[in-house]
Amino acid sequence: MNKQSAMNAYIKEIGGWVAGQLEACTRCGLCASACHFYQVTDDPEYAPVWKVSLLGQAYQQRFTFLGRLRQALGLGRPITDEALEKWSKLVFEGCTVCNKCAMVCPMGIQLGPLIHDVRAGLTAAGLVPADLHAATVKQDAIGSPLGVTDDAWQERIDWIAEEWEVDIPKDKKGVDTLVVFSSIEIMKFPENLVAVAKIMAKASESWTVSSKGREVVNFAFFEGDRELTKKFLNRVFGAARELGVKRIMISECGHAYDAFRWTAGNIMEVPKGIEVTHVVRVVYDFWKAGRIRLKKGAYDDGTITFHDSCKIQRRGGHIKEPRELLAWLAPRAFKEMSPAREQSLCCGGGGGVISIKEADALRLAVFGMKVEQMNKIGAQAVCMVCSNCRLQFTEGVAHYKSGIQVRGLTDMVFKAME
Amino acid sequence: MSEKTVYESLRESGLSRRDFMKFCGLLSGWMGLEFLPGVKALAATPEQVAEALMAKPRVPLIWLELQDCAGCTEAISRSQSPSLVNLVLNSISVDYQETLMAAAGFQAEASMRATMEKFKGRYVLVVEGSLSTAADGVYCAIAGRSGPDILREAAASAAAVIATGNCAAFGGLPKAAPNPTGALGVGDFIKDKPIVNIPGCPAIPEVTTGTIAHFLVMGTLPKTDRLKRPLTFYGHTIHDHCLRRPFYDAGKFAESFGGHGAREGECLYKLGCKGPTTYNACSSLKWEKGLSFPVQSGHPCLGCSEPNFWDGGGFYQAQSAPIDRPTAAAFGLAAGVGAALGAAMAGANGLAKRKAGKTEPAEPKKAAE
Amino acid sequence: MDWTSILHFFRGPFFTFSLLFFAAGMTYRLIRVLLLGWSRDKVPSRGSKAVGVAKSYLKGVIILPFIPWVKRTFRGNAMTYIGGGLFHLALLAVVVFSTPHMMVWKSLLGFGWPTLPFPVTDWLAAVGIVALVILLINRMTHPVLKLITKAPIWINWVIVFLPFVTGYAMTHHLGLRYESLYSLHMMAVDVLLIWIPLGRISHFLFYFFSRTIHGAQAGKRAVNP
Amino acid sequence: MSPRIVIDPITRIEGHLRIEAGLDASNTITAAYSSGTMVRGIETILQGRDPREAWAFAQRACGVCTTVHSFASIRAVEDALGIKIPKAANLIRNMMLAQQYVHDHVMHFYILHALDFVDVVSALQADPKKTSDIQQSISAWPNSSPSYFADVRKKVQTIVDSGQLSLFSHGYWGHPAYKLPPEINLLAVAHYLECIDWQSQVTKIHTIFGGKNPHPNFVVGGVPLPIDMDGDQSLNAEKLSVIADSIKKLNDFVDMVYIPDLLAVAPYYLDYAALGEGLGSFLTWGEFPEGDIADTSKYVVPRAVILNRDLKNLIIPDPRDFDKMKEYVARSWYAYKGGDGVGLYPGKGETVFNYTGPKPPYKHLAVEGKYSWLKAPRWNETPMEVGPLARVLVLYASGNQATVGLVNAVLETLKAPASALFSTLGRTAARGIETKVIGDLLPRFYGQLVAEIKAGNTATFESSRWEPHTWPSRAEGFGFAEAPRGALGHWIEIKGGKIANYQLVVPTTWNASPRDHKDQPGAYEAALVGTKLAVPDQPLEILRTIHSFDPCMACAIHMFDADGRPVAEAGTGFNVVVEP
Repeated sequence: MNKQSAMNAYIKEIGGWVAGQLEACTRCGLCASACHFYQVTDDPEYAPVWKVSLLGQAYQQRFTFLGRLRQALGLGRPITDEALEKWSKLVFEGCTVCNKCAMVCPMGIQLGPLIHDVRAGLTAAGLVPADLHAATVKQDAIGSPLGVTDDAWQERIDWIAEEWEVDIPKDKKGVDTLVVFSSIEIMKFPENLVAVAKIMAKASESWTVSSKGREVVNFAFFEGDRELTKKFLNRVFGAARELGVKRIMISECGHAYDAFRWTAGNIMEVPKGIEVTHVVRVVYDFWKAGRIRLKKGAYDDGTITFHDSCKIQRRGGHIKEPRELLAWLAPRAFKEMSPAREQSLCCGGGGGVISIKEADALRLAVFGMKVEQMNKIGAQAVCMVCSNCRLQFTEGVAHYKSGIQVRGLTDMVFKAME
Repeated sequence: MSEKTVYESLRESGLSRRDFMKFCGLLSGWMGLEFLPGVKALAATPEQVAEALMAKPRVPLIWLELQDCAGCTEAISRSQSPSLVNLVLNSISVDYQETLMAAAGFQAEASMRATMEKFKGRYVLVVEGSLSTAADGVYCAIAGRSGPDILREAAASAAAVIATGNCAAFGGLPKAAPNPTGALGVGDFIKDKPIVNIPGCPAIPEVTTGTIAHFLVMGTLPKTDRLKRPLTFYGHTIHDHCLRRPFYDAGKFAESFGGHGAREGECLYKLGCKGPTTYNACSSLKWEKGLSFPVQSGHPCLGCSEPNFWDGGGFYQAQSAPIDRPTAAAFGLAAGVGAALGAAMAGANGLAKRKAGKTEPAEPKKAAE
Repeated sequence: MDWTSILHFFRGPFFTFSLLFFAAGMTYRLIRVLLLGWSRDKVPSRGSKAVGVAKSYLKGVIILPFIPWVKRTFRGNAMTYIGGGLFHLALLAVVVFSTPHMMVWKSLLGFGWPTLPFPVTDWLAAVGIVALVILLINRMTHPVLKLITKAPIWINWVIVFLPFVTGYAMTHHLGLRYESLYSLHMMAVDVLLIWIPLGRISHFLFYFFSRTIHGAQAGKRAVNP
Repeated sequence: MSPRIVIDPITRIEGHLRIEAGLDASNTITAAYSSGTMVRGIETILQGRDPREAWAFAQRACGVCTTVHSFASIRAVEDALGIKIPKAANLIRNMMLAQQYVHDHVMHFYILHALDFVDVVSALQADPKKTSDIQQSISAWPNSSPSYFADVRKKVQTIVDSGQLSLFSHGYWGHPAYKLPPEINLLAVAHYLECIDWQSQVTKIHTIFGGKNPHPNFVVGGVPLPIDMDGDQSLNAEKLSVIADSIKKLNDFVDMVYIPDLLAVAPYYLDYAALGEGLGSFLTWGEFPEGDIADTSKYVVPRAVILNRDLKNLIIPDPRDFDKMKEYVARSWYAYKGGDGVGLYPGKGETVFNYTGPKPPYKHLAVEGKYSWLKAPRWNETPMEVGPLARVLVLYASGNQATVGLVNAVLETLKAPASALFSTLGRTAARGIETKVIGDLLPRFYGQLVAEIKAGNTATFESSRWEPHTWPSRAEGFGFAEAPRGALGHWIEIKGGKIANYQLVVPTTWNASPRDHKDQPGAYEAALVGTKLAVPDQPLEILRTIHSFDPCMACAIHMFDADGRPVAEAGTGFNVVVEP
């Protein structure tokens, strides 16, 4: 029944927003050249237009008169189980939903979100890559895709606080800001926590982490499973409501920011009066407001560049904040890659791709383009505001045996604090 | 009174042999119209003309006026070369022509009948005006007989039929929508005779006389195009020889009558000229000894030598404009129908969406697990 | 049937039918899409959607072919960019700013506008034809385009190509007689009008959907579309 | 019942006309009935079309008048839309119409009318020398030598000898009613032939301004040809000189051939000075506006009605007078919603077909009931004669100097009383007088045009109301023209940029009108009564009177209702003496 479930999901998903854009496509194929997967493989099947065509096919067959007529006469091309399986590989392993394609589309079609919808149908049909789905299940059951149990989390927070001698308030009511980290940061980039704690302390911001809403990542969001996405989001929103915070600060995580900031409001009831913001914005505001002071030119040796994460910059909007920070911290060393900003090239690990073992080879191949970009400007260091990217960069740089240093911007800010 | 050949008649009327040859030269010249640019010459030397005329009696001509306005009669009376007088006195015998003949009433009919009997299979039938076929042909009755009746009889023993003017050729004005009298062109009705069409409103006089001359000399009708128009005169469009053509090619168009472009003699395309699709000799032969033709006089070509030109899309609508335009109401209706169908389809799609929403929970949620 | 009658048919009743079919078909598609349901965007914006939309159109129309970061995309798709760009330029010049076509609009709308000199539109028409051929070759050779091009898209090409080439031949009296070429041109135009609501040439309408959505999405995030 | 003769077709007219006439024992006509037999439905065809194009359709009502319907049509549209044409355009139009008068009248006299009076065969008996003397005595026309007339005679002889009489075949040659001596017959035949050549070369004003003739082109709002003395395609000095030459050629023939011939022939037919009067009531819409067309006082030919020969009291008719300008169908094959007793204003005309005639084949029409396709137009319930006689009488009555002089001179030459004007001969003479009067207008209009050009008034087209979007959503207009054959009126109604209703009341509808609801006969019918036929099956006398009106049947029978289906009218009833 894969087909039926997928089809039902598509029928439910397709509204004017989807249809209007599907109708606009002229089959010019330009989106292919924007896609890093197509660029490294030269496989036309990675063309975003092709990835979306499953949704297009569903639309044509079920929502148009001629399509329905053809179906009724038995002339339609049926969507087969094989096709679904093939598309599962295409859109989960071969797409990071980075939406770069939308930037080159002459019609401006939002291919990323449409591919997200394609994923949703495949998820409904149970065709999510096993690794990705395992993480989702883990997050559902334990609260963390990395399997960090509540106890482990408590231990880890305590350990970090102790080790780096920082104060990380837990479940503290009445504070202004609820900070939500990802398991990756907690387990792999603890310095992010330290940096946040130090900056908060310096800025005299009252804040807390929550044991109920401790995980910012949302693997159901990768899958396009709307109900589960809401469930995961609700854990954090619930915690925020309970703690009475004024805002939720998403740490260095991309898709989570997309989910909390730009998606939640349209798929569920979100608590009113609680702002959702990203750590880069908060840090920037502190700096601008003089709540923290940064040493000018702290990183002004060698060449440092900034990687725009698709979900935080192109899809999140925080393009100028990191640049202004870097222009202060490394006025001479900071150099832009090309393309950058809204047009930046995805790291290749987003959209849950990084969690899929089978996609490793492709993912690292894609990262080759990023290495090339960095090499072109002679970057010795690269920073970013997304841990997912950072993980990909770390692995990628190692894979390509490049000496480029990979850093989180928050961490850099913290270290440049006067 | 015996039948005399044209030559004999002319000699008796005091014409010298030399004058006669001169006349033949003129005849062949006017048929070929060699002196006019752009009109293909017919193959006929003065000698051939002379030979033909010396051997034959004056060709009798019956000129029927059906649903006409006498405009083509008027036109042929203005033929410059040869003049009608020349033609009538020297080459043909017009035995029935309502507007010009002396006889009236039954004597007129008798004249026609006499010719039809005496020159069975040898006379030329010229038809002016369209043929009304509706209501048994009573919309055009002459001497108590219907147009189709008269035409059928007159054509039966004619050597050839010349349909002069757009009405006779293609139905003309009476056939314009809604064609209230069921008008037809002669060729739509007479199928078993050699017919040549000389469309125009009216036909250019020299084109009619030239075609008659061709028949006189060659004994056959001239070579024609698909619409049975002599190639000599209808081989090119008005546009092909138009003196305003360079302006067309340069894209310079008069925007208004009397305006700057009109004064400059620019192309009248925008004012509705039908020259590009109108095959006739106006722009090469012109009217009244080459004095002018409509486009030269500042008025767009109406396209009067083409079938259905009255319904050809508006005389002041550029040729590119459509002939029929849907009314705003028709557009509204079409959009309304589209909207209704769209709404119906949207309704069906809405139902499908609701159904998909309902059935979905029943599906295994995570088949892969 | 002579060409004149054929021309009358394709300039007259059949053109009317085509136009009405076009109107009905496009309204049908518009209404069907509009009524599929649109949920309100409840997420608070960071920037202005209106500004985003404005920039989106500006970029879509003017800037796209010239901005440096498109270089990479351009390099891989030169034929699409050049062919597509020139084709649309030619299309605009020929359909809107050539005298004969302006007169068509005038007869339908009741008002006209200044047009380009004939040599300009004429050359642009030729450019349009060449552009279409480039696009065809591109579609036949580019792996992605080969993959995503199904029968209706090939038909699109033919149906768009025919009015161009018949129109050009007609203007220059190439081959057949003028009214024959004119008939063929009108036939092609009528078929085009009927085909538009059935195929993807309708993107000229849905362009406004996707371009607006694109601009609004970027605008609310305060990024450049 | 008295015997009745039928003539069908009446030839040498425009269109198809049938005349039935009842005779008494002395072969004198006691009652006459006219019927037209061809319809095309131009009014129906005009429905829903662009009013700017109406002139082209209306123009084709007649190829002989050729311009007059265009005039009436463009004037009707200009009237409806409130368009004032430039002065130069008005002068050019006046010149075109004046040329049409001269051309048409001369052509009518020689080609259509002369053979009623001239016995072609008799010309063979003529002495060319005597003919030459006559010619030289009446005018300075150069073709006057004895050898010239001998040549003409030879040509006619050749034709007759050939046995192929061509246009002269089956004429009433030798009929006792032909009264001209052979010499004058020969003179007339020579001029008949000359006229055909002459008329083919004097339509240059039409050809220059309208591109061709017949059916030159017109344009609502002015004239198509621009004036630009520096232009090569516009009206320039070269074209003006062609026009000047053409005017001279037109008037020379009138002065040296037409008028002298008229005066030479008339004395032989003075019996027709007392025959064929007809109605004695006349109508003109007026013509040749020399100022604003709305100002009827600036017309050369005034707009007037004459009732019962009363030249002292000219009445100015209003074509928009609902109560006075009416058409009746009591004896016509139409039905009005309000019944046969009512008349309808043409602007609100109805054309519902109602054929009540006998089933074919029939020998004669049921003249006691409805018997014609023509409606009966009436001014204030009175039938009217229109045409040259009406105009000359109106000009005469209103004191037009040239006309008064010419009328008096002609009457004096013929030694006829003023009452002779109300006759067949009077009608024919009036045509000649009018030709001279209007021909002399041509140099005047030409001079005015040149003066306007000198003054820099070269505009020929008023463009402000050309585009349909500048028009009111609804408009009504009246357009007129004094056609050579008489008063012509077009009534138009424009709705939403299209013709909603179009009605024509043409000269021949007035003159050939059937009886009306009050049993008043039309002009033809009235004029024929009392005419004695010398040879009943060669009714030359009928032709003379009918031709004196210059019938134009295709114009007259234009009405048609698509819903009606007439019963076929067929049969063999031409020129048959019908027993009671």
